[in-house]
Amino acid sequence: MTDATSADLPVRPQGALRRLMRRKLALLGVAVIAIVTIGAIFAPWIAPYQPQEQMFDGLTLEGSPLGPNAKFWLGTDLLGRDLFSRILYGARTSLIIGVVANGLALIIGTLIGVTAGYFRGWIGAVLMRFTDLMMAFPALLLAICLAAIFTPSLWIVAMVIALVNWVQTARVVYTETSALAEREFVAAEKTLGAGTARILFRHILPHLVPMIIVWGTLGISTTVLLEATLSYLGVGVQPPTPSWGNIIFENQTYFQAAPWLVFIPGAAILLLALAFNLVGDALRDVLDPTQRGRE
Amino acid sequence: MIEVKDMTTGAAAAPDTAPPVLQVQGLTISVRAEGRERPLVSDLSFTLARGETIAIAGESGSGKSLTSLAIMGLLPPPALRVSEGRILLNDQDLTSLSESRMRTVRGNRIAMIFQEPMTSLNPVLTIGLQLAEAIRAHEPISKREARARALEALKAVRISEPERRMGQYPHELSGGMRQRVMIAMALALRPDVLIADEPTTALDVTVQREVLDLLRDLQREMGTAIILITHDMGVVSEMAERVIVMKQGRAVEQGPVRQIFEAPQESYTRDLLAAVPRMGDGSGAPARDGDAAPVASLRDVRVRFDIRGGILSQVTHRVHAVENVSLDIMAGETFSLVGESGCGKSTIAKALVGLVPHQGRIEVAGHVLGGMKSSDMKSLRRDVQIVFQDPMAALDPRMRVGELVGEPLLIHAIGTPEERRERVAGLFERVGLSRDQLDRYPHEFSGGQRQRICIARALALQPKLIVADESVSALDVSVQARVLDLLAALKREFGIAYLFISHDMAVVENISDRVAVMYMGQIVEMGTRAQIFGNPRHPYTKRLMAAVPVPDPTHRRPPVPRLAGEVPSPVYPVGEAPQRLPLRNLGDGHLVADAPEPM
Amino acid sequence: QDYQPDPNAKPGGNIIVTYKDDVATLDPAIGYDWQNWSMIKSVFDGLMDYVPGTTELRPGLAESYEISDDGKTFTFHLRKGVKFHNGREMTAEDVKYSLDRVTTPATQSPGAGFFGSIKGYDAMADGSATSLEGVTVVDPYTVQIELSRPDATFLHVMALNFSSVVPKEEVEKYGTDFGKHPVGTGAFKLSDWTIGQQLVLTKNADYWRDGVPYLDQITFEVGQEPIVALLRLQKGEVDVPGDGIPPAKFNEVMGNPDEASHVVVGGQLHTGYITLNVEMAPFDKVEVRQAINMAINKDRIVQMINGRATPATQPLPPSMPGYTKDYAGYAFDPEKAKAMLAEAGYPDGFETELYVMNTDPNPRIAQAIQQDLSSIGVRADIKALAQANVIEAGGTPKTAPMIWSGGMAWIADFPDPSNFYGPILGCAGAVEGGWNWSWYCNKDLDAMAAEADSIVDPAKTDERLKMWSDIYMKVMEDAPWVPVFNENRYTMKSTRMGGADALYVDPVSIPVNYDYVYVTE
Amino acid sequence: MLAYLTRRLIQSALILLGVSFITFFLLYVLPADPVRQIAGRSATAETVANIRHQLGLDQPFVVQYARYLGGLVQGDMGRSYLQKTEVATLIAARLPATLLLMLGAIVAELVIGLSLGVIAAIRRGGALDQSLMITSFVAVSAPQFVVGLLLLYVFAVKLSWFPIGGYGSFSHLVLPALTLGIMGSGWYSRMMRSSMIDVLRSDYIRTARAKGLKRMRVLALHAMPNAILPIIAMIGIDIGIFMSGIVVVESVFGWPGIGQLAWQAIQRVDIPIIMGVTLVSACAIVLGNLLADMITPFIDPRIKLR
Ligand SMILES: Nc1ncnc2c1ncn2[C@@H]1O[C@H](COP(=O)(O)OP(=O)(O)OP(=O)(O)O)[C@@H](O)[C@H]1O
Ligand SMILES: Nc1ncnc2c1ncn2[C@@H]1O[C@H](COP(=O)(O)OP(=O)(O)OP(=O)(O)O)[C@@H](O)[C@H]1O
Ligand SMILES: [Mg+2]
Ligand SMILES: [Mg+2]
Repeated sequence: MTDATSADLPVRPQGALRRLMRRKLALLGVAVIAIVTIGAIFAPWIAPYQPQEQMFDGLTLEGSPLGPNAKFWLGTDLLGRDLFSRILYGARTSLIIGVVANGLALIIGTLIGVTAGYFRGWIGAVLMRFTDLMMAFPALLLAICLAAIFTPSLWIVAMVIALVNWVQTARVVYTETSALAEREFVAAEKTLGAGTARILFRHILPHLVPMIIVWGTLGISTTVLLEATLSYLGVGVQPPTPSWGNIIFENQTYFQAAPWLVFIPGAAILLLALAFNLVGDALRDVLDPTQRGRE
Repeated sequence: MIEVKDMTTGAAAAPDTAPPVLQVQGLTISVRAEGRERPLVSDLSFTLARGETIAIAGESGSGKSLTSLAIMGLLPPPALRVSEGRILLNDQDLTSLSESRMRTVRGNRIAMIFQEPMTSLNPVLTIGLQLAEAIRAHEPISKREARARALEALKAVRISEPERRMGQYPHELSGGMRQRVMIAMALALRPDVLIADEPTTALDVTVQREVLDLLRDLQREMGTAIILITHDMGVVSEMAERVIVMKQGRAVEQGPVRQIFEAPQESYTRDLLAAVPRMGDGSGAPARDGDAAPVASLRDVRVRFDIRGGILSQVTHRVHAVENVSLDIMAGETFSLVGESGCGKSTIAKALVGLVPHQGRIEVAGHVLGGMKSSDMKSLRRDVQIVFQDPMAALDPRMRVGELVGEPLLIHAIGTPEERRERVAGLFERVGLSRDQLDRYPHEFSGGQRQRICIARALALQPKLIVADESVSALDVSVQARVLDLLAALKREFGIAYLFISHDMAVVENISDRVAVMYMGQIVEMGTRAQIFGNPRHPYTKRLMAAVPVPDPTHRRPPVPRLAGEVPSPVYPVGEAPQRLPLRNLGDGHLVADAPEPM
Repeated sequence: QDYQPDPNAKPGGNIIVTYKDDVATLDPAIGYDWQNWSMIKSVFDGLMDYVPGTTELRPGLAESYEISDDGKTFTFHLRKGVKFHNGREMTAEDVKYSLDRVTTPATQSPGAGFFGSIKGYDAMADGSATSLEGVTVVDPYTVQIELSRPDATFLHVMALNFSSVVPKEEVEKYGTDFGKHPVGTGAFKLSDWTIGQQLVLTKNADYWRDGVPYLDQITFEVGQEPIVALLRLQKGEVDVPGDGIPPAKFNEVMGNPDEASHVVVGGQLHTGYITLNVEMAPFDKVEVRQAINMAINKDRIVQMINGRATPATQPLPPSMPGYTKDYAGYAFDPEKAKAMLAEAGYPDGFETELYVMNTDPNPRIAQAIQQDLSSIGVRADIKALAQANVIEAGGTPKTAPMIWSGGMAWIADFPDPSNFYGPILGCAGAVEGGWNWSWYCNKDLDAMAAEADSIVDPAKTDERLKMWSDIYMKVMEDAPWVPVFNENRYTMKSTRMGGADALYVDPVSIPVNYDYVYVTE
Repeated sequence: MLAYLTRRLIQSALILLGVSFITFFLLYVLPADPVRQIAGRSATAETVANIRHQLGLDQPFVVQYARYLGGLVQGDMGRSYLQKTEVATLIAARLPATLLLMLGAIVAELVIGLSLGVIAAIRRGGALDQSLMITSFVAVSAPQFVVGLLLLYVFAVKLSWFPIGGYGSFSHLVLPALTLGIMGSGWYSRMMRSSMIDVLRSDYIRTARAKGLKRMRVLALHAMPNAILPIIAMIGIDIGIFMSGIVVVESVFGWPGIGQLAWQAIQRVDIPIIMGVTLVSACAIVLGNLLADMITPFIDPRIKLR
């Protein structure tokens, strides 16, 4: 889109930012995201142990993992590795999957959905049928085959997840857009001579923001878990590289014997998703003028 | 709390003897924004007696709609709230009523007709259902009875084909029809108090006439008290016993209608009255000479909408919204289109800007519509602008109005950002809005303010032709006068031509060069202002003229016979089409169709 | 020699057995999964059989047999009056038909290769014959099988499910669907099979062995998650969880004396091992392979799987005849391993890949191996894939440098040392698509193996076993494998299940020998 | 409508064709050989070649695919390599259970998700709204295996309200449907909340309230249909998302659906079964989407099917 709009007219971005900052919950969300990111980046300095180090005293003699204790703050896993260190390192993977891959999927899905919903006609039909095709195609099978063809790596997984996950967003955005396209203000914009791009980006997209925020934040959890499934099938990050999802998957049958192995990484995923949601919610309210005066 | 409605009061009692049904005392409505409270309505007090009609007139944006919402208990929380004062309905304070008890009041004892007809009906429910449920919400009757009552109500507002409308959805109705549905809904329950917020704004004069008569009938029959919010001083003088004139959230003057009209105390009231357009006989400023080139020419334009039915949803009927319309709009001319609601005025407007597919030939500013290159289309857009009938729907609710008005400049890459800003601010001032409102969002404006925003947006590009669909109908007369002056000035300065769609015959008479009268999708009479207003020939035109309310409380209208029988409809089964009405030239371009049937 | 039935056993009762995976087929020529293996054993019989709970052969449908002096001709005398479930008497023709059927390529039997020593097998395999030349019906109750070479394991082959006798008319009636409508001579017959839900076997009242089976009915419920099966067992809804005690619950069960008393522990003819691809550098150097053998901390791995196995020293499991008892294997010694690597030219180690099947606990074991390797400088990337993909990688030349065998490991088809050699360590398996994933091919050992298997004289059994022991010792010298552990079997049963413990850890009938167990209430 | 339907059905057939082609191709290039699984460990190279020939797997890809399609047109989905049974039989035996489970899950997630979403929208900003938000994120973040086992442990083992897995009656369905639906309910409640908030602000809701309608009626009749519009599309999507969930849920609850079948087939490259399950699930997804598209105009008369 062009330059103008923000510089052009008396918008008050700093006002929006200020309003955003005034929300305590949003600040909390920002804080959590910041902590996770810092934890991920500085994991080598923060983590008490190497994430793949299987410690002799990390298991009982019968081979059971240890619960949280003074030496291993969050306990150990089935191989006697320090869970806290693994969670810290796992944040790297999970951030890339939950934020980058999920964000990419969101962008692709939104673009395709908006295009199809706005133009309808044959472009819409072709795009939506392509979406249907992608949706009908079993994602896991695609993943297995990609695993066999490529050397599995984090970025491949991120791509696979983006490729698999845009579909749902596209469908939902499509429906919403086709309803928006019928609204009179869109007709009004057309008569002003607004180009298609302008109508799509300036007038339709902002209305999709609440929905995109919902999808984006909920998508964090689902993609992180999807990554675990893929790792399990051999497409994901390979052991012993930790990710929050695969920590859960490796240990889920043990959730009664060693609950910390499932619930701690689960809580981490939840917290991250919630944090993004808090920020997203605040952002939406700030972006949504019909909310003014409701703070 | 249920009180038996007092059914005994017969005809409208004299205001001073009847007991007050509604009392508003020191009402203050505040908005909370950025942590500060700002009053929008301050210290408003009035009393409404049983059977009385009180008119609230005044500046657009002066708080009339907010007052009515406050009475209904429907102020959008939490931003807006009643910060002070009481609203007493038969001694019961509505402001302190719980939501569930308020519910039994709403619709039943106080009903309201909202200002925006386009968005006030639920788009996914049929008209019939929306009507019937209102009745069933308060009366323990069967669904069938409720439907029957609903149908009756629809007939009462004289909507065409009421049975079919029951099964239709709001988007299938014209703006006027929707407003009639809203009125039917409010009247169906025969409430104690009816708040009508610009009830006839979207209606053509003939229907307006009937609706006003209807309101009066109801009032006479039921003793309903009416709060009529309107800027049409004609309507005020015909309907109201007392008037409240509001400005900037305060009542500036209050009193019996005659007193206000004859001896206004406040200067604002005087200005208001002075600005009222009055209908004459078509004389006045001379019509323009007719040698200019046409900016738009329509030849045999037809627009039809399919109606699907049957199991396979095949097309069974078509709405012949526009039939064989031919007309030319010359450069620098104001061409008005009048006619009753649903006759196809808006459809022509939309066809002209390429929003609905049409048959026939439309040429605008040298471009033939249909199959154009996108660059041509863009230059066409620069030349033609439309101001939609419903301003709320036409404004993107998520953009600031400053951006909205500046957008056409941006799209057509006109000026630097600073220049654009300046121009937008200038436009705002010209339509009577202030600079500091640039940063607000559409929902923060009153109906009339929004309409001005739309007008400002259309003016931004200084196009060759502006299609104005009921664009001044929601404006109070003083602003209306200013906007009309503005339109006229622009016409003089830049030679802009207007296609002016309105039902306000007085306005039409004041500004038009030429006028076309439409009926059921066809033009029945067309000519210069002098020809149409001075010498109306078609019976339908004559009836339109007679229905115009006169802003003079002393004026006594000659009794007009009520229409009987079916209201004609433009819907035909597939294969059939309405009879084409050929236009006869009476000389000097005064074209008239033969009346096909006695009117 | 034969088995003494439990004097306390009483007939009657229904039991419920659960499995996670569906039962693919009950066709004895095809079924090769461990959950249908024992079912087929109960529905069908072969000429030979094992004494319940042991690895000792005993006659089955053959009442007796004779072996010619050159060890190449076997004459089986069939029992008279043995009836198929459809009521017809089983004869020598059926035996021949069954052997022809299993070796015909059209049947696509995964067990056809076991019959390679029968004369005429090659002609069957390439499709030029429709009947095995070496199998002749002498009279309705006598069948003679001629081999093309002496085969000491042949009687074991005759005890395999693949050798089960099937009635021709039923096979022809159902065609490829015979596996869903099995008819045999066994102790149980199929009475109901709801695909994906359950499979019910009922007692064959006409069974030719007197007194057995005891149970009236066995219901196999499939699609049951092992953890859930255990919960149901604890609630008394299930009698035998076919998949055993899930790892996640193992310590909990064993730590509770009450529950542990329902667990029967036994050995298993199983070895878990790492294959080192001798065709791929640096595993083409024997020093490197030996160093790897010394680097793996087997005790730690055993600890990690809750001690459900014993560290292994050699390919053969301890309960297999021919196991070399006094062989200590490569001791865990990372220092020495490092030194050896340096000697072999890899002072800084090297990078490699470790393939593993993706079901728990295999990726975990792979990670333990990975860590052990990293301590001697070998950086192994783990590739955790679906079973089929690992098998494919193993059988493709120069693809998988290391494979952890777990989940696909060798469980002996029959209790004979030869069974651990041919396809997985011999030259025959070191081909594209083969199962010798270390691609180890030692012609001398192949010759020795052939020689050992031609010793058919029962009197020379010890000599033969010694030869096999030597073969595996030589293998260990070349170290194409790292034998890691031998898994033990932990079978759990409900309180009402009766019968000797041996029946619950029967080496050939997993998880339970259905013909001999009974319920006590 | 009929024309639309025919057109969409033709499109759907093309989609299925596309899915079948891609799947077949991927399985063709997949580095795993089904013949080796069939032939067993003791097979000679000869036997392997023989079986490969019998199954036609030595033919070029195009021929194999054409043969498969040819069979498919005649309703023949081939035979399982390992089970040697007709794929159609195997799928037919298991499909009803899966469909029932999905239906149950859709009902569960709609009921839970929509009602929670509406409540959150009404109580917007309040404590209830916040806790519902957390709840829905928990629902979305919870691994199904753990959820299933927890439900089973609490409601079946401890409380004995429901059977411990199995198939047959309504009480068997409750827990698995809930497990499968819980994740979706998280999504639905967030979506519903978001669109409900938009709708509740609209003029027509104000009108409805001005009529004095009961709160329930305003919500259920006026707000819900409008709010649900963007959500309908999700119902079609769900079927696709369920496909991976059923593998886990069916195994936890011993539910005899196609999830188990598919999982075993993938592990062992039983191509005819993988193809069959893929096509059947693709069919379900395509039909689900078609259905969602067809429902929309019934709820929103402004949308026309063209
Ligand atoms: N939600 C809101 N937030 C802030 N300001 C508002 C809001 N709604 C209305 N206003 C302001 O309150 C004032 C009164 O609005 P109201 O709608 O009552 O005007 P009105 O008298 O009905 O005008 P009109 O005749 O144009 O409809 C206007 O100045 C408008 O800008
Ligand atoms: N999209 C549509 N589908 C079907 N019928 C339509 C549609 N739009 C308009 N109509 C019908 O076409 C006719 C003309 O409508 P139009 O909106 O042009 O009326 P109008 O003259 O502008 O009336 P008003 O003064 O009430 O706005 C009406 O009968 C209306 O019901
Ligand atoms: Mg107003
Ligand atoms: Mg109109």
